[in-house]
Amino acid sequence: MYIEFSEEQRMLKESAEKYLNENYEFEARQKIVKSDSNYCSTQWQTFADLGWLAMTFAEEVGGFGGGALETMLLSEQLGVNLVVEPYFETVVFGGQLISAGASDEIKSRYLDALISGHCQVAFAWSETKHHHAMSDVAMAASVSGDSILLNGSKTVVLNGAAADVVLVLLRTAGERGQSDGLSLVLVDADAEGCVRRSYKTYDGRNAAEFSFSNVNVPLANVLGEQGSAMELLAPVVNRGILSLCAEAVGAMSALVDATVDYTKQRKQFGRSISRFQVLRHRMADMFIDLELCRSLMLATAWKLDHSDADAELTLAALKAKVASAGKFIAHNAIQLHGGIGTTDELKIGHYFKRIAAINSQFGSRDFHLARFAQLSQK
Amino acid sequence: MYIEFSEEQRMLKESAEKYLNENYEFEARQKIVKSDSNYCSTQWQTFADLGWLAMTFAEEVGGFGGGALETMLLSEQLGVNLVVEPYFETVVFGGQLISAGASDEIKSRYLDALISGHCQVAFAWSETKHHHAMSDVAMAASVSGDSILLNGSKTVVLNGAAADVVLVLLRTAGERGQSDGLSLVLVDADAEGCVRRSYKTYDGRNAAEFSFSNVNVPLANVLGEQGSAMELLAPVVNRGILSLCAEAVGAMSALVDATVDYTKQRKQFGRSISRFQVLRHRMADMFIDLELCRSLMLATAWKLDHSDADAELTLAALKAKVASAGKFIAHNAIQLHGGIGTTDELKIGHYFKRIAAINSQFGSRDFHLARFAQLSQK
Amino acid sequence: MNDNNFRAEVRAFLQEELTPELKRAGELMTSVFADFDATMAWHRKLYQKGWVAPDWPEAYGGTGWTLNQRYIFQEECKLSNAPALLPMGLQMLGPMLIHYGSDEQKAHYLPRLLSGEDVWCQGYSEPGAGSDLASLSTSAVRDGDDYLINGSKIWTSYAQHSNKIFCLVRTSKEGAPQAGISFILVDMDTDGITVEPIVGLDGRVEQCQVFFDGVRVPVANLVGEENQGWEVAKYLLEFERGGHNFTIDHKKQMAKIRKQASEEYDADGCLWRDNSVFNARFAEVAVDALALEYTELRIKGALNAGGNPGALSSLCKIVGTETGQRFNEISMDILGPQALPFQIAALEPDFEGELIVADYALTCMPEYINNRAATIYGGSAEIQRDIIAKRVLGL
Amino acid sequence: MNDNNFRAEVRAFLQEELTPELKRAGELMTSVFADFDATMAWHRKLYQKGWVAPDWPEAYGGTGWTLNQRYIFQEECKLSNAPALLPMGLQMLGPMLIHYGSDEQKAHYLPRLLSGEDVWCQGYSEPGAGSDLASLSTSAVRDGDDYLINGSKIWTSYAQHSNKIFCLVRTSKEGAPQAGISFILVDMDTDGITVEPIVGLDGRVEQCQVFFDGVRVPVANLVGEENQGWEVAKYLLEFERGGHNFTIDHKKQMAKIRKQASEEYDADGCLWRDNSVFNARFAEVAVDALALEYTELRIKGALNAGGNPGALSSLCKIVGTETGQRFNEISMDILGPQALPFQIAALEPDFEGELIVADYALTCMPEYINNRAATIYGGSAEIQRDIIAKRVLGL
Repeated sequence: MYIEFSEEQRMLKESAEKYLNENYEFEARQKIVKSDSNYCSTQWQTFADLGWLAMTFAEEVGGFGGGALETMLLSEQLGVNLVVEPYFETVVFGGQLISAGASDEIKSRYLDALISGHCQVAFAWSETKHHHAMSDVAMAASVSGDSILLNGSKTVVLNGAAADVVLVLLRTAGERGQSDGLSLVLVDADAEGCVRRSYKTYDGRNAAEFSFSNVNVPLANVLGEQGSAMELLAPVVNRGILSLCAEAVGAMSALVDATVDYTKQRKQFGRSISRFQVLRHRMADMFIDLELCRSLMLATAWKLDHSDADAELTLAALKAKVASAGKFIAHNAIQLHGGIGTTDELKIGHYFKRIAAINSQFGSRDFHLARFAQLSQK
Repeated sequence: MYIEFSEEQRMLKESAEKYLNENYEFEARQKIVKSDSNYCSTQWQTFADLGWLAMTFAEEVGGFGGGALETMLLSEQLGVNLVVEPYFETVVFGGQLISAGASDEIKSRYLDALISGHCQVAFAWSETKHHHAMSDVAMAASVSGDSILLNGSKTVVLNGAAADVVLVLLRTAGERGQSDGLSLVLVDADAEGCVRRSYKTYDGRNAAEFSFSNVNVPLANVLGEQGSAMELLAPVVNRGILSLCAEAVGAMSALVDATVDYTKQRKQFGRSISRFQVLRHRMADMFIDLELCRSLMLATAWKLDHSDADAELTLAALKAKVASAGKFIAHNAIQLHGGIGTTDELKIGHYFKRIAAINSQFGSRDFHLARFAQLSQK
Repeated sequence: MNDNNFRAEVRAFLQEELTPELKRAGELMTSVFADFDATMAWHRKLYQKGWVAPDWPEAYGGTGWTLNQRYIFQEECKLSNAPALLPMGLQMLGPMLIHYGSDEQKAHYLPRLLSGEDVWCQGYSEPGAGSDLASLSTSAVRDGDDYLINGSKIWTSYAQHSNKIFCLVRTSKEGAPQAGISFILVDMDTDGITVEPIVGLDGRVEQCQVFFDGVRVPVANLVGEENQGWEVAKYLLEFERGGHNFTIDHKKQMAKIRKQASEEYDADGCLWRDNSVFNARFAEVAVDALALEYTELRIKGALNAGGNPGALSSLCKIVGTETGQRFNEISMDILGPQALPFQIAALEPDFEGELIVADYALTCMPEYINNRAATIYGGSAEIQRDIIAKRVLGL
Repeated sequence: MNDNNFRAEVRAFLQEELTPELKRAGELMTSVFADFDATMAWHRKLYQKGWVAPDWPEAYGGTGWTLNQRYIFQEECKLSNAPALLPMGLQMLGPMLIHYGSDEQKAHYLPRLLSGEDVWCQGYSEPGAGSDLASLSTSAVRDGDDYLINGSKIWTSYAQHSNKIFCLVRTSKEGAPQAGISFILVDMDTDGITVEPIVGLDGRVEQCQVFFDGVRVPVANLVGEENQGWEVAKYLLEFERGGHNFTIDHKKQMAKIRKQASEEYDADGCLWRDNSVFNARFAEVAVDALALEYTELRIKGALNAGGNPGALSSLCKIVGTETGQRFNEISMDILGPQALPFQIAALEPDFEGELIVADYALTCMPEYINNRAATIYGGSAEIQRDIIAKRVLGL
């Protein structure tokens, strides 16, 4: 198993790198973050025009048939450039769920819009005090005839403020803690009875609290099998975790580069601080952690694309390693920058916050270590 | 709560330091280790003459009434000088068990001899594959009339080769895993049916495997209440753990000192290796870990002597911290010495082995972290 | 008075004077600073009680308490969530003026500092000279009875709220870099001073950059002799280093984590407090916090016996700050995505709106963010390790 | 031949030729060296098969295998517990002679090395000059057609079993320290050589100190030019660094830990494998091992494509050795006091007595002990980090 990129993949990587380096500078990014809008629609439209939004969808639905490797390549570059546009929420997660689970009619209504840059999606599952396991969802909905009635609320719905449609994870059977009985329902964000409270997040993105009061949607809006949402979710979550980790790897590599540069320029006690052996070794350790993450990332992407038996094991290792390496690298990037690294002005701290946000999603380090241990014993 | 030493305690510390520094040099220690004997009986006799063996026994049984603080002071110095004589096994552990649990007759038979340096004790509890919990003892003995019949075997009995008497932990009721039903039986090492296989341990001390085949001992040899050995053991184990940790602290402090000295003398790339910032910070971290252990050690000794409610919590913290700090310091002492640190010739590696041996006894770091967590939640 | 009675007296005072608004300001602290207005309100209450400067000699307005009483007072204030007083005047400038100031300076500045009339900030660091203080370049050039000051200072906490600043300035370029430094007191409303806020990563302003453009300051404002400022600064830095008691902060952090762990559910749908791996992780850090607590006690014992903490205060700074950061990480793990909402308005003590997430989650991310600076300011973790290597180990 | 067929062929050979005694010698390895007699017996078997030097060019006795085949061969040998061959001749001297040796040297030494007739040890380090190789002082002074060598070499593994030694010696004190070094081949039975064993912490002898007292060596034994030894040494050090595949070692360690964890009971009386905290600790290390496995794969990919591992081999050395050490610690935790019995005789492959503890516990402590040296030899972990900082990060 050698990981090699195809010509197309190499081109995708290069074009993403080129476009973002030239058109997504940090100052521009901060303007978006500090504006009232949830993301930059001009950028988003360009992402659509460049084919990025279509890249990982099947050709039947208007995509280019890319897989985990393409997701990884794009996500990594989005991480390098600290892109706040909701590629992860709308394309990697929401889009793939719709693509995998929706009826043809719904696909054509939403997926076409999504791929052309005109539809934003959010995935709403987390509930107060229950932020770590999808099986820990309690919100229930009642099915009658060919419609389904939603009542309840969801918290910290990422991309929730921007979303046109929300994919709500809820119970049509079973009890909190059970994996069975969960259903995924597509709800228009402006449906009657659906109220949202929008806000920004610390990593410069958008989110919302949602409450549903007698929201009535057609039963056809259930994605996948009713009561079997976890089956639909599993592969999407896997690729989603890969995407987040690749984004983190991109952020980490930018942090290592920036720290190396800064310590060469910054002088203290009469010499570049890069001359201090403790800092040199710290950066060597940052580099080591980065490369170990990169190796796991490449292997995971390859294994997911090849449906390798070890794909989930490797993914768990990746998410666990990114959690510790991401913190190590981000903390030390700030430490080596000193005071200036703790300001809003430098991008260092914004990478740190994005890495923290990634770590907070889809399972902590210990969760993935436990998962890794469990899969290793098989 | 300030920890202050009494005049007597200060004198004990100074005399131990003076005697051992002058009479227990590393070369002499290695001669003992490489000889056929299990320990040096001349040294042991001097320890007795200096009153060290009597120090922590009650005055009624011929001791000086010392407590946890005295145990700590002596143990720490034994650690500094890498003393292999079985002070821990015979005095801190065996002697205290006899003192706390034996009949007057047995006390006068064994304790007098012990305090005067003429009786060695071992505690036999560990069984094959079950090396971590005393409640995990399966060996059972049958009581009939006023005698008790032992069958079974015990493994890695420390000081077992030298022992005149063995305190055997066994079941008179209940099943493996239960704390209740355990009894502690004093057995003469040369009792009929008691067979031992002696050997040395990696840390230069002695041990033995014991097998018991229809060994018959009087019921009066049961220490404490029959079936309630754990009650008798608990306070002795606590002080025993303190003693081992103090020995480790002594070893760690010797390692820090030796490493600081060595790196100042050792030249590489044209300068003392102590000029390399990475090594300077490493030694600073070794010092920090040492001092944190010392703080916990002092607090634990004080709390045990004052029956403080937090004594066990602090003890768990101490053992857990000594486990990680001991490894950190010993590993880095070797690393900073380089090749020479891995030889039998330098004492560095022998401290390392003693610390490893201490870590292997009475619960791993994780065991004590769990215990600490449990006690903190109360 | 024995310690228990003293503690009771402190508690009674806190019970009486620490209003819910002030407590809220303390609860909402996400760094070493509390809301400015609440801080000064509490400052004035303590001043009225005569308790605003327990560490000062009694003759200058101190309380005459024993070391233990001062510790108890500090502990009770923190544990009842009193907002922290500003250290720049009370902890840094005050002791320094008492030691080096002229009688006129003492008579003029100390009462105004105690009453809260003057609010001081510290002008030490400069852009490009962080831990390497001696390389500072802000210049003070003699012009008649004045100095003309040009340059800039950075990381001046709460400069936006201060009416005074004490500065290290370069009065000579001769000799070693340390040799030409002087210590001077400056009015913030002097012409030529501008204050530019620095937005932190949490989106709020605690730090500033202060610019000096031909600022005219009377020579009388010099503390100590010209070119002797380095000695003054060193004295002050020692106060800064030794002054902090980390154990109380750690106890507050642990209490918060325990609360979170007893209300939030992990990925197995169990309370975090019943998760054995979580408990092991938390215990790892808590063990270090306990070890530091007894180390601080050893230092207190040494101080009580008239000794000096020496370089053990570097140890405390390292372990204290790094342990605090590890507690932040544990909270982040418990809270998961709940830590993400950015609700800056809710961090003001007078906020009356609805919280997005649980109250104990509100401060989690900004605390995590702001606490990264703890291993940078006041002598970075690297500088502290250098100090231990050099001064304790003699390397 | 495709890789699967190749693997089958290797397995069949191992099945046939790797006797229980040889396997036992492999199982009992507690460092990178196996029992000497078993090692040489296995060496001769591989030599007869033509497989003793897969990494050499075919013209000199190599196998002509692809990189992948060489990896498969290495993996199968290790996983079936074949004793490791001695690297000093096959991995270090051989490639160096092929590159720098004269035709006469190649013709004379290479066949004897392949057959096992010559056993080589490496004379590089000196007392007082460990990682700082360039400061070596063992001197070779020209005397007619000979050099007279005086000085001593340390950490010469298995010198007690070797009949030859290759040395770096100082032939000039002019210029930079590197400039006056030469590379020379020496017969161990030359007059004036004495070998003193160094007892390791595990109580056994792997290392020696070799003393040279007026040792007379023909000038013809020089490899390369006089004073050009540094270049030769550097070439060799790169082979030493890049040559190791850590993943297979880690897999063996993990298999051992899994076995221990499925047979031994923890402090709660449960099998260790059911202890969630243990599983988390083990997984932490195993995750790094897996990350290294894919890093080694990346390097292999680069080599296959004609590239160079570059400083990634420093990364592998650091992570490979440190991860191995962490696995040792995990075994120690599982085994507890069971790791303590010192039964040195049982570590000999021909031991027939009774073991004190379980077979999987026998090697635990000596492995833990000996593996401390892994971050010291072959360029210490500190040197490797220096290399990454300088060569990869350009610091």
